[in-house]
Amino acid sequence: MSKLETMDEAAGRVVDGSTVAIGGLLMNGAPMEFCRALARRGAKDLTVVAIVAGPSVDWLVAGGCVRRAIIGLVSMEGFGLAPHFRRAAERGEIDVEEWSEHTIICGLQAAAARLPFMPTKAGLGTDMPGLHPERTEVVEHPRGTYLACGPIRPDVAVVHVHEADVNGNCRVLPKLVWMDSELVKAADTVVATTERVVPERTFRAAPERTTYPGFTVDAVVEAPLGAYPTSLFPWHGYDGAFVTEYLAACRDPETFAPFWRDRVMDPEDGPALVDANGGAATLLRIRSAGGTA
Amino acid sequence: MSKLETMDEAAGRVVDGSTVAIGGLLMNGAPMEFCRALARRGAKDLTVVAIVAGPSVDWLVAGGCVRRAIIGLVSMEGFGLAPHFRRAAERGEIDVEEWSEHTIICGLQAAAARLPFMPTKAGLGTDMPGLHPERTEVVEHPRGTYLACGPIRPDVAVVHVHEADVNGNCRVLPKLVWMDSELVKAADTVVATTERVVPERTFRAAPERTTYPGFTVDAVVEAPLGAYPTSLFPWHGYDGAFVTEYLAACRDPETFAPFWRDRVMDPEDGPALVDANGGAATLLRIRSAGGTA
Amino acid sequence: MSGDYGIDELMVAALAREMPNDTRAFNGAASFMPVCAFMLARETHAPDLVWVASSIAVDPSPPRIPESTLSDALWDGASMLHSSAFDFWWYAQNGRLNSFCFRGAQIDAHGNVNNTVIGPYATPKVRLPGGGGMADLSCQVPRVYLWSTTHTPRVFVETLDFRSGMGWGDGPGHRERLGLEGGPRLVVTNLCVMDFPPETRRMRLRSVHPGVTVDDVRAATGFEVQVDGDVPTTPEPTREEVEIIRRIDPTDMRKRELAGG
Amino acid sequence: MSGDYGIDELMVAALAREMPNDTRAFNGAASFMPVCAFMLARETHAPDLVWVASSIAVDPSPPRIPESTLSDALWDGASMLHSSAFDFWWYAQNGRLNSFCFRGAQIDAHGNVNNTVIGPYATPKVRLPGGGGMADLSCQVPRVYLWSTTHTPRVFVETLDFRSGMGWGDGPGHRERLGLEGGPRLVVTNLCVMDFPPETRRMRLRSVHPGVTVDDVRAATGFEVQVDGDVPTTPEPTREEVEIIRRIDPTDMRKRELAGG
Repeated sequence: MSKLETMDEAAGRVVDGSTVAIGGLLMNGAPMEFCRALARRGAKDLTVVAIVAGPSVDWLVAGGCVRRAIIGLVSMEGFGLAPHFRRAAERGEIDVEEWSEHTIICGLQAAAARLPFMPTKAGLGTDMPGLHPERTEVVEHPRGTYLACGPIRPDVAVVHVHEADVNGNCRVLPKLVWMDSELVKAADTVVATTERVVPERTFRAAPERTTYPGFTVDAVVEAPLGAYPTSLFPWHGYDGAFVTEYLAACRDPETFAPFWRDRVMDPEDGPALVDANGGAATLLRIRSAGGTA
Repeated sequence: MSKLETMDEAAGRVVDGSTVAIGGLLMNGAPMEFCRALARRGAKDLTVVAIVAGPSVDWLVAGGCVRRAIIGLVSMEGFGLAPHFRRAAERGEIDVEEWSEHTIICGLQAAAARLPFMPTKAGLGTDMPGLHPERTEVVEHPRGTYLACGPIRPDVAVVHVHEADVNGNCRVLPKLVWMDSELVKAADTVVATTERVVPERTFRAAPERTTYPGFTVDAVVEAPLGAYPTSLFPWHGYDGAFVTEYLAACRDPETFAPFWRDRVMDPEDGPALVDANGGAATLLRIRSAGGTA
Repeated sequence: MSGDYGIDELMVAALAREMPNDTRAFNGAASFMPVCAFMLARETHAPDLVWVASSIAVDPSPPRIPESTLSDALWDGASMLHSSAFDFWWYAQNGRLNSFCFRGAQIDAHGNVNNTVIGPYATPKVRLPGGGGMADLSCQVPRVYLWSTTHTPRVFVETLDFRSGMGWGDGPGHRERLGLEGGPRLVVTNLCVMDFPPETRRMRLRSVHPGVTVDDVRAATGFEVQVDGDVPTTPEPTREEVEIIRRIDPTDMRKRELAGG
Repeated sequence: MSGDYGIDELMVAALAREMPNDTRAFNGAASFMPVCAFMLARETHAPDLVWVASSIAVDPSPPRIPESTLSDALWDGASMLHSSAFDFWWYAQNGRLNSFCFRGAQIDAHGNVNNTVIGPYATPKVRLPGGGGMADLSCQVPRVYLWSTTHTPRVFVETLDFRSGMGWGDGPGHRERLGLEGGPRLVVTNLCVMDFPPETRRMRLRSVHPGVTVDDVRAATGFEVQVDGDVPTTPEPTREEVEIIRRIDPTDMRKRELAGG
């Protein structure tokens, strides 16, 4: 009855053409190993749901996995725009369905609660609702105007956590989930990649620190350094030096191809990826909080 | 700038005729000292919002404070019906506006988010929405039927916590708030009664354990044993023996008057109330979890 | 075994046997029999059953059932403590939790429940506690189990004074029209076990407890109970089941729910 | 003082001075100047100002501003860490938090902001990051402060390519009709400070920075800036203000926001 799976097995749960929600926020806490596994498998025609994303969505687009992106924001934070996401959008290679942070959350909650919509005042007066009027409708009510956000129901959601057990119990430190818990609520299948697998008794010893109960998680994948190059506070910051090099390499297909192969795709797991990007010195550089690159 | 107030000052924030939300759940975690303070001041014509209540609402009714009760449920759990609440409802002395747990939460959230309503599937098909059709409307939507729960916006909410500081930061152990956090979101004024006032540094030393941030709390009242005779897990259980005696006393006005005076109203604070109901032996009896009376 | 068990144990065992291994259940206040049934099922045929005690504590192993099913003494050994009921509520809506048990002062043939008033709402003869969470979860949770220790015509009525909780509503199709998944599966009383066949969604006698006749049930029920052919006898609890129940609940909290108990 | 400060310090000081003592603010990504301003205001005229770093950490005292305004290095000494942004969002909606700062690739005269696309949405010349939380909070938070380090006609435009964030909308009354409280209060740029008078809700020049003329602002703005009478000069930051800013942000993160900086 163990929920442990290999990364490839878990990535195989994402069927071509389906909707996958990716956790994390900008340069922080994203399930990057899972994104690499999807790209490595050649996943295709995915609709990606990402509330506020960065390298995760950029890698999935670079890997040719994405047909449509339901997003609030995608960027490399202070480092610049997300180059593959940007280029694919500008060339019309992907459809970008822009919502916003709170409206995506409302859509996920509508799905979780099996409701036709969740209301919010977010987005009123902006051009965003007009991008998908069938799913986000401005409604005048005698007690006030609201935006009705229709359901966003991912087939699979993937989040990265600090600790998990074979039953699917997950712990995020210090319970900082950014907005991942909204994905966990809404998706039909939930995959947690975890820095380490711990015994069940770890959870029973401090049950108030459990973040996701086992019955909400369908698969657990051990993936140490699985958020790299994004951060996993409080254990490590993001790798700003890597991001700078990545952005430089993205300027030219000739420099990008070897970078993508050697520095992103080929390394077989998180430790190998870090080794391909500086090894122990990199870990040392990012280990202090804040990823002071 | 300290938010510390005396119990009487804080109770004075509840104006006659206003709406006050009372925390806790059945026999657990209710701000009983605050309820006594309201009754002692002779508060009048209150609309009480209580999601799932017991002795708290019964004492407010017994004290003549209540005109209207917006409730999901009021009872003494396994001990029986809440006698004053029941009698006042049957005699038409109070209006009982019955909602349910989740629909009250939806109403509170609508108020917190300044929305005309929050939708839910709860209550569909029952007689409850028909009790207040102006506030809970069944709506057919192309994607499904929902109950629109209009805003419930308390003037004051009162919750009891384990620890608070002068800035209003509050900690509930082990972050078990039952449904109190919904009251805190929705009310214009929030009063926290607390077992003990602790230094600000207590919160800064373990910030992930803070339950309500200071900027959400307007007044803090030190009230040790402030939930008695309801429980305050994990520090003490409820006092079942007291409840049994209370229910027996309520059967007859002649026995009730002295009980209400000596065993409920006259003791000036929580410790005095416990002393009037068995003192140290009572504390010993209820100190183990579960209130094994 | 014969005779060496109480009606409480028979009811708990009957309820537990209906909980499949994929049951993910939670309990509210004053729910001793359901809590006994969850723990019994978990120890016997349903090892993967998930039970969230008090809607707070996931998968606990309390040494014994305390005097309240909301007590923290029920939470020993849990793998998670939820901080708020609202957080947990998402799992009741999205199907991750799928089972809930409740009872009421009145129950009608479609499994709708009244726990609000006896008499007219505005001028009640008896003001009951109110619908509470049952009013919500009867709509939101697909697998509902009803239990009653007082199978009498005053409880099992033709017409409710108030519909606090939604069963099969007005009959077949009503829940579907409202978009409500599932519905009541079973009623376990002190006399019998009943279910709700799809064609009528009215209570049908599935078994009578040892020593109870079909006519006893009819006489104790305020509406026409559907009876299809021969009605079997509810299996007695096994010795193992009785032993487990008594170990789980050595102070007989479950018996508090029996009339006059 | 004169000359011994940078435009970054002038902007931070101008922003900070507009934050009253009842400010309860929070910051998102890439918000170095607002974070400097919150910390400066808290150390000077607004000791009770509440600042929630990264929308996660309440009232922290970081030793210095790190390289990201979402970094946990910003959370040192906080009195609370929120577990999720959604929990915190209630406080942005109920008025307990009341202030937020943002900028954008394009800003129009009513303080509406575009951070989504340059060019048509379906076939953009530049696909920008997207509205993110600004799209929400511009509607939900009553006190909005805009800042821009690139006051040029390409940023301050007559017509947005896309309205990602709501300012005063189409002008007076628009937010009120939608039930949105407050609105943008102020714009602090590298050239000037502007506000939005109630009669027009269009940008009005409130002060020009030392060395900048009204005509400079007009030339740098793609729409007609309202000018009422004599326009004063933005006060320079005091020596104390500059010292505090440099102590708070010794590695000059705030200067990353300057064009070419």
